[in-house]
Amino acid sequence: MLDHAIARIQNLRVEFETKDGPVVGVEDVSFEIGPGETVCVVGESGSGKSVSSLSLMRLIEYGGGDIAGGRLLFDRREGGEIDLAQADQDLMRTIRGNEIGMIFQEPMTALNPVFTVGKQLTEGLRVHRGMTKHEAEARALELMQQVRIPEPERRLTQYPHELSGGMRQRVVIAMALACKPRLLIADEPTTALDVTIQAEILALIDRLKRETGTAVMFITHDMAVVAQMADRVVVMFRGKKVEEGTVEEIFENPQHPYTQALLAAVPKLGEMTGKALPEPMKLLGSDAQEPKPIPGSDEVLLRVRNLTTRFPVKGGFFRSTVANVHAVEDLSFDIQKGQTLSLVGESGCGKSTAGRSILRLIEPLSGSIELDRKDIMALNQRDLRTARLDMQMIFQDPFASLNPQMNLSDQVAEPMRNFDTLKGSDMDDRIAMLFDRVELPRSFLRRFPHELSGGQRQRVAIARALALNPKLIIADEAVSALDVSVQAQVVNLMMELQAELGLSFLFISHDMAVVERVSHKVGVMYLGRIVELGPRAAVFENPQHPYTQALMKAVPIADPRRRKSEKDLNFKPIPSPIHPVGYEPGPSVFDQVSPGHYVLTSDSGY
Amino acid sequence: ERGEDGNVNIIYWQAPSIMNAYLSGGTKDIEAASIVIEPLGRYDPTGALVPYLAEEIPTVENGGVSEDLTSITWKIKPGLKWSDGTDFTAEDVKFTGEYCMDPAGGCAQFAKFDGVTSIDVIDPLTVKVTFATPKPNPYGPFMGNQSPILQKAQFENCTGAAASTCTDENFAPIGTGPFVVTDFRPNDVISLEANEYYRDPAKPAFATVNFKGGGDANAAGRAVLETGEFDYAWNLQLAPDVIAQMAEGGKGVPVAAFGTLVERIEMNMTDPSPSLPEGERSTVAHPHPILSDFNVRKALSMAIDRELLVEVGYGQAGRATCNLVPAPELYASETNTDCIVQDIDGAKALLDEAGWTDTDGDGIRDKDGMKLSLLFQSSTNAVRQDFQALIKDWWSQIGVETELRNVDSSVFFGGDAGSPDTFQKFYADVEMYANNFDGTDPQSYLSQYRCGNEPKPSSQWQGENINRFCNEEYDALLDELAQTGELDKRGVIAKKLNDIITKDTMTIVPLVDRGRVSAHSNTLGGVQLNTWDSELWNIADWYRID
Amino acid sequence: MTNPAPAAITALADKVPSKPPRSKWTDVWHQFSKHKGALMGAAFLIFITLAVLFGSWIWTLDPQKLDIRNKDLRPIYTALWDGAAKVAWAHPLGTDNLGRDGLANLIAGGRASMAVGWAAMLLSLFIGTAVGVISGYFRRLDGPLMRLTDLFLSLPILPLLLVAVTLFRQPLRASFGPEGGMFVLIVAVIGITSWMPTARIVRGDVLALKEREFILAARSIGTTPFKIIQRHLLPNVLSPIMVSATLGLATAIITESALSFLGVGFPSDFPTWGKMLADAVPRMNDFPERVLLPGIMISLTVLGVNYLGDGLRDALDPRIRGR
Amino acid sequence: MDPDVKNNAAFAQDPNANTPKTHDPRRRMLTFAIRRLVLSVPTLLFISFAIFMLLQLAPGDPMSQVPLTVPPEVKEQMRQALGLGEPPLVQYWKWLVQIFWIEPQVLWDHWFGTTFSEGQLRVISWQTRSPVMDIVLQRIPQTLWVVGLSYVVGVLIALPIGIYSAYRQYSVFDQAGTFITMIGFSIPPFFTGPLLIVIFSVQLGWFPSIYDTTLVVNSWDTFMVQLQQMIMPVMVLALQTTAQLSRYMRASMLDNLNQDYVRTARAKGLSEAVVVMVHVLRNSMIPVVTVIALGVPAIFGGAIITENVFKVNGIGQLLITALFANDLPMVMTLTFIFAVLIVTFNLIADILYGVLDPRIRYD
Ligand SMILES: Nc1ncnc2c1ncn2[C@@H]1O[C@H](COP(=O)(O)OP(=O)(O)OP(=O)(O)O)[C@@H](O)[C@H]1O
Ligand SMILES: Nc1ncnc2c1ncn2[C@@H]1O[C@H](COP(=O)(O)OP(=O)(O)OP(=O)(O)O)[C@@H](O)[C@H]1O
Ligand SMILES: [Mg+2]
Ligand SMILES: [Mg+2]
Repeated sequence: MLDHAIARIQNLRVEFETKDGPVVGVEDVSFEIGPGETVCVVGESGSGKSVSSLSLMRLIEYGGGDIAGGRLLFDRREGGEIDLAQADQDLMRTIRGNEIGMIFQEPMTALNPVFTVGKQLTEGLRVHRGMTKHEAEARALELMQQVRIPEPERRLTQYPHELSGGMRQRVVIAMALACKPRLLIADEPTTALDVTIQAEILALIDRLKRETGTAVMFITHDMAVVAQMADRVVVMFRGKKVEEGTVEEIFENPQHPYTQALLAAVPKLGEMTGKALPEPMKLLGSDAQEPKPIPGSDEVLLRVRNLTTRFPVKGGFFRSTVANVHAVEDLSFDIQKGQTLSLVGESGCGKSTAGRSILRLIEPLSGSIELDRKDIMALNQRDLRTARLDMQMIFQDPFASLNPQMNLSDQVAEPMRNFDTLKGSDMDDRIAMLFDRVELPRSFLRRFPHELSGGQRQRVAIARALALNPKLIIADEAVSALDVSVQAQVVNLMMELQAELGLSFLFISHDMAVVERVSHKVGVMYLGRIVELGPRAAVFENPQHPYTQALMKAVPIADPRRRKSEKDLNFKPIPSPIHPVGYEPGPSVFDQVSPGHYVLTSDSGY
Repeated sequence: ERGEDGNVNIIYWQAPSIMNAYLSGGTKDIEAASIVIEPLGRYDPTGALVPYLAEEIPTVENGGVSEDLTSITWKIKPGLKWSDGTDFTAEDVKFTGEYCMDPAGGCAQFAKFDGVTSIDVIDPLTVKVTFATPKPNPYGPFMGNQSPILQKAQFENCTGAAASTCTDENFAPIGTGPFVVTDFRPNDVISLEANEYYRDPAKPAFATVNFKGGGDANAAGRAVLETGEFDYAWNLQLAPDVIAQMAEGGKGVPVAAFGTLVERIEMNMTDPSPSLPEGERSTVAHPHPILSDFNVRKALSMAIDRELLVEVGYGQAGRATCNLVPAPELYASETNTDCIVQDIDGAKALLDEAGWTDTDGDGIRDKDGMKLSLLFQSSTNAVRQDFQALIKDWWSQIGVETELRNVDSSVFFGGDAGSPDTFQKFYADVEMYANNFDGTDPQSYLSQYRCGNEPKPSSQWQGENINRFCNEEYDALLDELAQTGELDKRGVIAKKLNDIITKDTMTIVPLVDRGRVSAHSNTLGGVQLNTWDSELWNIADWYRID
Repeated sequence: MTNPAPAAITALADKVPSKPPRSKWTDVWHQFSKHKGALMGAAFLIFITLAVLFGSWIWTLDPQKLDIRNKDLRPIYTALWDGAAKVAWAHPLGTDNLGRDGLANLIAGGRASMAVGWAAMLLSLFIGTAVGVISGYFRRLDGPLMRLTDLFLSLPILPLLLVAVTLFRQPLRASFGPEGGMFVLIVAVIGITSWMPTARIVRGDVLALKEREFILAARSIGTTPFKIIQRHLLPNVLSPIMVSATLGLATAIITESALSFLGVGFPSDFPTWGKMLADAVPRMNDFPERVLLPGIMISLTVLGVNYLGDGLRDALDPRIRGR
Repeated sequence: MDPDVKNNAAFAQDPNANTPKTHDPRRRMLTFAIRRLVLSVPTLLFISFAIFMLLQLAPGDPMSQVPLTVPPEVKEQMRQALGLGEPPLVQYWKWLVQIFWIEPQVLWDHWFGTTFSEGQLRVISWQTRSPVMDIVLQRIPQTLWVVGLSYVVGVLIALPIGIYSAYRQYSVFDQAGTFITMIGFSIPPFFTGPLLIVIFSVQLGWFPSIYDTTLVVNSWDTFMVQLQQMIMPVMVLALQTTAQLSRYMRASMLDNLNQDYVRTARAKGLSEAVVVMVHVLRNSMIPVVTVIALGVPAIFGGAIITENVFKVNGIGQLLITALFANDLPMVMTLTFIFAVLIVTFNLIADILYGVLDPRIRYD
């Protein structure tokens, strides 16, 4: 296809030696990456994206994999094409980090926690470029500036944990770019990050590509990101390549049914424009009826007023409280029966804390919480336990919120056991019913969490939350960790349940597209406060607060023709929510711009 | 020639912790000290008295002991010097007596000075000790390794309560012996060098002594017999086969000698049952339900094969005995030998006669619903445990059930009134240990079994009549012994006493007359093992054989 | 899923684990049986346990029986290379210096050692886990309990044993008999002086687990603290507990033997492997089997437990099991 | 030895990048250390009291070694002279004063030639009638030489074994290492000790079976002698250390070898040696170093059985003889010193943890 492809993968086949015999990771995968081109590899989790990229680096051997067939042709800098699949590890060492750079999935763990950023950055330079310590440091500084880290000099002497996730990911990028590689492999570089930081990182990679002419292999499962970045797209499914084409072709005219299904499952920001009520997504192949809007009722179920939660920061010799983390400040909102209120905002703005404070899993400092006119704040521990019959929570991480040692039926049965609501065969029946409800086969009852995919786990968590017939479910980033396709299913499930059972949701998320899909009302949080609260349509179509506006701009749109340019982004780093003891922030003052649409007018810190 | 043989290495598996015989009763300390400080007279390997710092041993015959037996006058050899070069005088002897008799000092040899009313310096070389009552055996003070002479000049400020603060003095006393301490590490090593003022200019042959302590008897034996690292190892309390095996190493030889130490079984004449209220267990208020019967005691003794015990436990270092006082000859009862031969059938017959029969057929005799079952305790020690096992076996053959218990020796001999496990409390039916007497006179040893001298709550369980033995005839004989000065007569009385408590009443069942086994290397000459005094009593005469 | 879905949706359907689900214990066994070392360890342990439990029915000689004429016999196999060795088929493993049968003693000693080892290990595991979980879970108790741990770390075991003997031997003897009483004492003393490392490890793990979301989830569905500990924390700290158990058994057997070596252990007529080993050391030259046999038994037991522990740890962790 | 690998997990909470540094980490560490030090005083007082009461309850009597020929009245007098007649609380108070007030003065006097402690009663051993501290000081050299060195040797052997077994998990080396270390762990020193003596002292005659504590190393020859007499006890003890530490090292390495940062390091093109020996090792050492630190008190506690077998006469032997002689002040002081060391090294381990791991926050 291309004249001088930098890397050509031909009929790659990778096998893993496991206890149950060899397992095929990828099979017969071929594609090319040309100079200055961004090739996006998409596909759901486990489809072999990482395996392909690690094979190209020949790092797959360290993970127990084996390149069983195919060629990995790489055009070296000094001319000449070699087959990386045949190269020995010594040769690979001179290529890795030098001619091929790689950015890994997890910024939190990709850096060695005990070495300074500077040391980790200069290491590769000194190996490949033979630089002295001094030269390498100078170059490192240059790189840090290139990736636009604030205060680059200081960062070099800091340890990874002292940087935020976004900064760490930038360091990883700087490391990958250190030796000016000809090929940059970015394996889901933004999956773990916030929208805002994601937007910045994407812009950064894009800019670097343009400036240095590096070829980029970009791995992701987020179609919106693909739309932002890709020149060409390779779609993978269960270890095979199923489709390849330019980004426009793929988005506008997908051929393979999987690609079609995938695209259908992607919530696109703006899809709901003009609709007042949320409605389930129309998934490809579900011959189900037309999605129906969910009206809910007007009766208030949960009333939160002036909720404030702070975490003390202990210090000094007597371990007294020296400061407070103002995680939630003066939060007030209502949730109606059968409706969904979404809280959105950047990481660390206090969304989870707000959700947990309502259940009193964290003790709030002040404020009032009324559930069905029952004053939650006034309850003692025993009554609180019974009060929780009516409100349940679904947690962010489907992997962490299930006990790995307990089988699924026990996990779902636990709330019923705790409250003795049902016993014996009644309980078994109910568990089976719940499994049916969340569309899990009954044969899963005896399985353990690790035997399930993320989406299935999250459904177990939902079944557990439903077990007690609650009125309110607090879904704390319940779908954030899931693959798009699975995410769509889970979101639809939640909305179906809402329509049928009249559940209310407090939906916490930072994914604006999903929020747009599910909410009746939206609250935008910043630094512990709600800066804008109102009906979903009002907030999304007519954002008033500058922070809301910035947030909206950062959301990538799953449409290659509506790419954002770097100029649209203007983010300030979030100021610290830590204030010394005695600091009393002022109350939140709102301005009603339209019925039910409030905008914070007092200082929010933004 | 003094010092020509270089260094001699001695190992004591119990490490000395102090060099002052008056502040520690432990044998290891006393023996270590005996290299440096000396008494006026010592016992030789036969138990005879030999003068050391004295010109001669005072006796009634030579006028040194007064006719009424209330005083003894010692004449000191002229020209003796302390290791610091000063003269040795009678003042030092007097001081030593006063040092030990100071009640605040906690002197371990206080008993040696029992009954002393005054110690007078007659002239610089003569000292007279006066007793309150006639002393048929006046050789308590200043005689033997337990009662050496301290230098007045050095210890003047260390009397009474100050005794224990004088660390330097206690670790490196100035003495008249063949060696002086150069470095004392408590519980570890003592380094000594020849005393340049030693009275015999040709002695000692060794210039230095390296006195190592610690470890166990096994290792000490090995170091002398197998590896040859050391020249002399003290008191190898090991099974005979182990010693024999070590001796095959060929680097040294084990030597043995006998004294008065007798391994015995003590019968509890009172009831130790835990069902009795505390304070009444093992007291004379309740006689023992089983052992009060002479026939039972006798049967128990008859069932024991003493020769086999010797073979298993002591080999050449033991002799089967039926006597509580096995030596010296004068006091040892030679007719009491019946027990040596094991007689299981006789024992069974005796028990039948006493009414103990096996009515329920479980192999254990019983009488009036009570089983013939005994608790047999002893201290923790490999040989004793072997003995216990053997005896249990024999007793089971005559239908006696035995439960064994061994108690850590620091507890067993500790005398702590709060502990139920001391040998004095005797919360068991029978117990086994060894005891002996100092010097050659058994009077005080035999007096231990006087009625009323038993450990009891009112005396904080102190007292030496372990068996709670009470016999008028015995007490009367004891009184007679205390009045008798003539040696022959004393011998007759002592033998009678010995027989009463052993074969006549079987209160004490002697098992083995235990000798001492030590070992010296093939290159060490002059060793004469002495059980009446310190093993190192003649270290001045030791020399190297090339 | 109930109704058949069209092609495109199957593409999106969740992957179903290839193997049919099995009951937990079949699964555990399956994983366990793949661990060769563990299987061997388990087999050996079962063998040893059966041997010491039922061996005395097969080899009926009384271990305390003195056969003084046949003392110091060598094991039968020494005849292979040393024709002059004193051997007898009546005593296949020889006899000791009092003529007690070696095999019978090995069996009886094994019973005591295994019993002490297991009992002390379980006791220390129980205390350690309890202290660890409580101090990890209840913040307020953390400080005091950790100081208590320091205290127990500094307690010298010998005086403790002597004190325990003084204070409790009589009542224990009354209720458990002389040997049983001493057994309880020794087990108790070893147990309460060896739980501290377990407590610390468990505490550390609990502290980390406590922050995990499933604990929060359990709280949000109304699980009481006690149930949280029981259902959620304990199963998840099993792995470090298994390690402690493995080491604990070895330490207990060895501590018992060290106590015997120092002369404060069981009554003299109550053999244990450790004591047999300690007693035989002086005659190591002439009768190496007397040290080697119990020594090998101790080592093999410890090794067996170690491998068994490794295998169990893998098998009990559903995450590893799944792979 | 304390397998306290995860003890400090509490400190290693999720890094929180949003939290700006309110204090300088060094100062925080200092506050932390001082706080813990101050808190450890009541702990130690409590521990000492507990130990004292335990020893009081313990049966046995300092007179147990006095021969039976000495009559009970005399023993009673000797007991009185030792101060045993006083009520336990008074004895405890005296001991406290001596150890916390007088002994430090003695030390001060020793260093600066002052005379504060003149005439004050120090902690006196009942066995030797000499100050306990003097004897302890006398014992420290051989304990350090033998037990300390064995620890060092054990660590030096254990680390490479652990590293390599983890790197080549399930290889022959790994399997053999596991096997041998477990055997080493399960064989008591009272067996290995005499075994070595029989082989190397009795049969081969290479090394002395009895340790000479008076040897002064001042020349090559004496050094060789010292080496010879040290080799066996050091090996016996090192075997135990090696067995345990190599297990920890292996586990810790295995934890880290699968971490993402290792892949990152490889992706940079670093050589395997650098990846394993720099990146992985440094992280793996964090828990292991604290385990090593927590094992240090055991060095000072001596190794009772091994010291006894080889007659090293260090602290361990001192403790055991004192115990059997019921030398209460000695036992009390030694156990207390031991407790102090345990508490101190707990603290040191925590601090080390923070020094090695930049993520640790002290609060
Ligand atoms: N070390 C391994 N051992 C065995 N199988 C493996 C290993 N690594 C990956 N696989 C398998 O290879 C397949 C592809 O995995 P890969 O990591 O490439 O997925 P991915 O597309 O990157 O998914 P994700 O989006 O979750 O990162 C999966 O089925 C996975 O189970
Ligand atoms: N237990 C705690 N102790 C101290 N501070 C805390 C605690 N939990 C949260 N915080 C702080 O409170 C603030 C709000 O945290 P919260 O978890 O509610 O944010 P969030 O909006 O849910 O972020 P994310 O999207 O990353 O989940 C953050 O600054 C966080 O560091
Ligand atoms: Mg991946
Ligand atoms: Mg959150």
